[in-house]
Amino acid sequence: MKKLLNDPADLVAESLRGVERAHPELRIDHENRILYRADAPVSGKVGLLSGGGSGHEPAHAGFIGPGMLDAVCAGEVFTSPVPDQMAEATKNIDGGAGVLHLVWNYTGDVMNFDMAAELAAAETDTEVQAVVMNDDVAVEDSLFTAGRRGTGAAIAVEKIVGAAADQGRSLSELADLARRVNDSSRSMGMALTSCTVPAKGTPTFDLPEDEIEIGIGIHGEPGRRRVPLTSAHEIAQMLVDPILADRDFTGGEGVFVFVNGMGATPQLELYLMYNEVAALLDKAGIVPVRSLVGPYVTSLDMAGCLVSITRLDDDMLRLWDAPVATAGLRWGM
Amino acid sequence: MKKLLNDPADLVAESLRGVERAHPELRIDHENRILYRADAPVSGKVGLLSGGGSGHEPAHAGFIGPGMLDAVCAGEVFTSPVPDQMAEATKNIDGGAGVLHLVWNYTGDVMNFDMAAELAAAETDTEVQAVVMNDDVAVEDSLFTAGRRGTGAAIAVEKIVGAAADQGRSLSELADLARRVNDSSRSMGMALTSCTVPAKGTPTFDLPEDEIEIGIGIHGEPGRRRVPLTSAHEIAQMLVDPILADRDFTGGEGVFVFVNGMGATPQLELYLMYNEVAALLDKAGIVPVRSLVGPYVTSLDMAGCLVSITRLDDDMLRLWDAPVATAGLRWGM
Amino acid sequence: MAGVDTDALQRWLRAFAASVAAEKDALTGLDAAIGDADHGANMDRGMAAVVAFLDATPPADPAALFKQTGMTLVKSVGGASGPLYGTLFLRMAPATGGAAALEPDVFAKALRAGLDGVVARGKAEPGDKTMVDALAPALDALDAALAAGESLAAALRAAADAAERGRDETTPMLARKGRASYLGERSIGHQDPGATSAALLVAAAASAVADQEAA
Amino acid sequence: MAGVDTDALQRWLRAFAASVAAEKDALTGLDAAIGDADHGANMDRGMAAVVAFLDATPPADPAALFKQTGMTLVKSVGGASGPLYGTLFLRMAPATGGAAALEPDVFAKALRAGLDGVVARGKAEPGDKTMVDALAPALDALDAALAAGESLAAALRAAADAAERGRDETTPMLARKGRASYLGERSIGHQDPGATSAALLVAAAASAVADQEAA
Ligand SMILES: Nc1ncnc2c1ncn2[C@@H]1O[C@H](COP(=O)(O)OP(=O)(O)O)[C@@H](O)[C@H]1O
Ligand SMILES: Nc1ncnc2c1ncn2[C@@H]1O[C@H](COP(=O)(O)OP(=O)(O)O)[C@@H](O)[C@H]1O
Ligand SMILES: [Mg+2]
Ligand SMILES: [Mg+2]
Ligand SMILES: [Mg+2]
Ligand SMILES: [Mg+2]
Repeated sequence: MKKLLNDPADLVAESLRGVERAHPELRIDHENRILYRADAPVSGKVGLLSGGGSGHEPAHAGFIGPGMLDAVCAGEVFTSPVPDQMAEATKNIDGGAGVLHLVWNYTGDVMNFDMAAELAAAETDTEVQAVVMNDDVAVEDSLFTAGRRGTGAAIAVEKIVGAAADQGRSLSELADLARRVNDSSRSMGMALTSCTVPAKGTPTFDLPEDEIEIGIGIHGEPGRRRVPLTSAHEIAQMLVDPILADRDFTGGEGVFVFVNGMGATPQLELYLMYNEVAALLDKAGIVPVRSLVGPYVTSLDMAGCLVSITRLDDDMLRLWDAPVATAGLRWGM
Repeated sequence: MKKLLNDPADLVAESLRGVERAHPELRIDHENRILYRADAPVSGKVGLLSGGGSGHEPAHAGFIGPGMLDAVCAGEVFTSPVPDQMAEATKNIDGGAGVLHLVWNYTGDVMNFDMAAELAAAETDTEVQAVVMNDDVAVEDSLFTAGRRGTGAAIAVEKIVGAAADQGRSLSELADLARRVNDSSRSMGMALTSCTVPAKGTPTFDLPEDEIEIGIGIHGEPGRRRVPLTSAHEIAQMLVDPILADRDFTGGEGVFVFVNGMGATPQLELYLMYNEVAALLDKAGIVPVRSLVGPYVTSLDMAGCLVSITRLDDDMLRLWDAPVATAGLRWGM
Repeated sequence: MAGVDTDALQRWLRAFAASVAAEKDALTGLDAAIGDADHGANMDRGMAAVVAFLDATPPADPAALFKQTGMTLVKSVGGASGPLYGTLFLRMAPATGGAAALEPDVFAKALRAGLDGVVARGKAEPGDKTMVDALAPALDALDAALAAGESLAAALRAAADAAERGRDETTPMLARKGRASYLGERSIGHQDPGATSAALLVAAAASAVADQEAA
Repeated sequence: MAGVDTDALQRWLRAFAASVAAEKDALTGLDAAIGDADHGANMDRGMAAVVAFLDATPPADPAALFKQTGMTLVKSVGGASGPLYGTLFLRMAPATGGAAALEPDVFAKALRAGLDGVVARGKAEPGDKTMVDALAPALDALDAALAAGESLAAALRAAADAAERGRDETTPMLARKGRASYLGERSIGHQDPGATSAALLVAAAASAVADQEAA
């Protein structure tokens, strides 16, 4: 394992120290591993909380700030944070209008956020609602499983709902909006290589030089199937086809297209993938109006990409364009 | 070689198509491989041109836009673009106040930009000045070599000079400022792994699991020396010590600290490195006031990092904070 | 015997912590095949925290021990296993009725309450390829052996055997819960990590109670 | 013989293009060791472009051929080798004096003008571990052989041998110019890629002129 670290057991803690030094606009509770925007709670605004395992940077801490999240809880690498963290964060970002939990759909995350909501309800009178994000079409038989994973859609959900929260919308309006953005989003990912979890020290799975995994998640898990390494053109089809088969993306104000790097794939390749993806959307009569190309939801040092598409209505489009100031996404301020 | 591409020979061209689709705020001359901000030339403003080989994304195209560059020329992977591209771009970004070439110090880039300036002088009456950026302290005997490489300093130079150009400063004022920012910057990089140039298809160099390269550049070349893999703590020292030995960074308004990912190193590790680097600066009485942590000047799929430090005076600090709107750096607009 | 007292329960948890530490890499390896390669690290972090609180503030009675163990696991593990193992112990606490030493049937009922908590929290059914596939047959075997008049030690031994069989039977299963379910058919042929740690938990109970009886 | 005519020069360039294509991976491999692994791709891209223009618009005379070759290399290669090889040919053009066929001494002078251009552009001195270390001894050998009354074919053969020796002598050198100089001591022990392609250039000239004389 070749990584920039000291003791793997200290990786998350030391990385959070670096985040703190680099981002004075954040406040970090190291003991509880909670990152807040420095001015939280924002009075009168619904507090937005997300979080999850570490190893997905810039998700989740990179999306804290005006126009996006109020706080995130950081877990160990690929391990959901715990209810105490979430309950504590919930208490501290309640500006009087309640708190919305934006939960990535993984068994651990969902259960821990559930317990956090129970704790918060028992300990405070903060009103809490939760929306689970589950956009990954790779999980086909979602009714008989843990359900679709939350992957790329979180960027659209967190950005759009963040902007709406800034406008002063109510907790239930925001929960509703979050559900609608999530419902409008579908994603599918692939891996060229496995990643290496530092505590394990070797790659999670072996993938020969001439094979790739299709239908992966963001935790280094193997995908739905293994296929021979092929061209970007064909890979784009393997990702876009199941997305388009699962939902109608025509109409509205067009779509937000997100080509996400898994961590070790260069931007040069991601833009080439974007070209392939956008060409397929063109052919299907779907109109990309906003895009994001880069490593935003990563899986440590995995090479590969994830394509995520969100159909935008005019409200969502306006909210996407609204100012945001986070380490990972920033414009308008 | 596992990469997202079709024919390696088409990688750069297809990636530029993706950039075009994703960034309507840019205008791309595919034949000449020149990327312009869509509203170039900006009348009355000095035009800023940079560029270099591909494979460093988001450098260089990610730094085009208001508050930064007006155009960049893209070469093949790790190969300087050619004078015709640069001369053509120079002509098209001259808003009447001349054009500044910001040249990364590599033999090829310098010679090609020189020839471009000769061409531009012969063909137009555009006033052209060039500043060569050479911040890499790994090259010790710079007087008897091709000189220090241009690496991380370019971000500070291009951002700061870009903001000054927006203020309407003159060509020679900007050239002078560029030289001062470059003189105030020092960098040092390291590699955990080699990268793979697509046209070659295999790693540029072999690096055993237990060794790293110290003093690398941004073209996948081996470094000054090979040492055993060690902790982030010790690696930070190997990068920061030669930087601090080469220049005084105390005083002024403090420093801009840039921990750059080489392409395949996760943000989680880069923030941990930032923590180590900032701790060393603290100890040396140097005050980080601005920072950047992430993959900004990459070397394809190389794992590793580059530390770059710029001492800021009050003019530079104000210009760094000024609004910028590019794909790679954005704030205030 | 005088029932399972706090000391025996401590020995149980310490034995479980020791076997998790010993099997940490193996558990993570199983999780790498069909999950995200952290189950060993997760359980080890949690059980190390449990041992730490046992050392620092030995609990007064079984209920306190279960509650504190559950809270510690919930607080320190995260992921899927944290809330599930945490809930298991949290639900055992009230089932002790405040006794200082648990009679075999009380211990068995407490475990059953714990399992019910796991099922309520995780919604897994037998056959879904989870820790439930080790725990459920173990508790069935425990109840059956006690009903047949066996000693608690013998009954726990039967439970441990059943847990190991249940664990082994997860291998051919198609996962329908947790991360492994994302793999669909590809989850078949791999032993479930959570069922594996659960079998260690039951084995640790058997050995702790056997020690108590021998003492 | 009647001097080196445009046809012979075309054969030279085509022969060089062919050997660059054949040695592309080897040149890139040498550049991987002490550079950035692109010299083969660079030279191949450039010489393919030269062959393309030769096919499309055969130049009228040696000066046009040199100028067009130089411009094509400058336009299509990039990196360090593009401006350097480009300048080499661009500087040869005026040195032909507009002749339709170059007498041996004129050809030699043109090459010398080209080398001077390379040195003016790149500031490399002999011993810096660059293409100059193949080109300079080659042109010295060419001049000496012509001065000794040898035929152009024989003189170019001597030049090609000298270029190969010069190329080989780059191996123990410490690089002081170009990308390899960044490596410091570590550049020692590797053959310079540019000197290697330059030796191919001179060898191609020798074979093209030998063909012309044989014809
Ligand atoms: N819904 C569930 N009900 C019961 N057990 C579950 C459930 N989901 C997962 N598990 C158990 O948790 C184990 C994985 O735990 P762990 O790897 O620590 O958490 P995570 O899956 O969050 O990484 C699985 O092997 C399985 O036995
Ligand atoms: N200043 C120079 N003068 C002469 N030749 C040089 C100089 N710098 C580099 N070269 C030659 O160029 C070769 C490298 O060419 P190439 O790999 O195509 O360009 P780059 O170094 O830009 O990648 C070197 O092997 C060397 O022979
Ligand atoms: Mg996990
Ligand atoms: Mg090059
Ligand atoms: Mg796991
Ligand atoms: Mg090269």
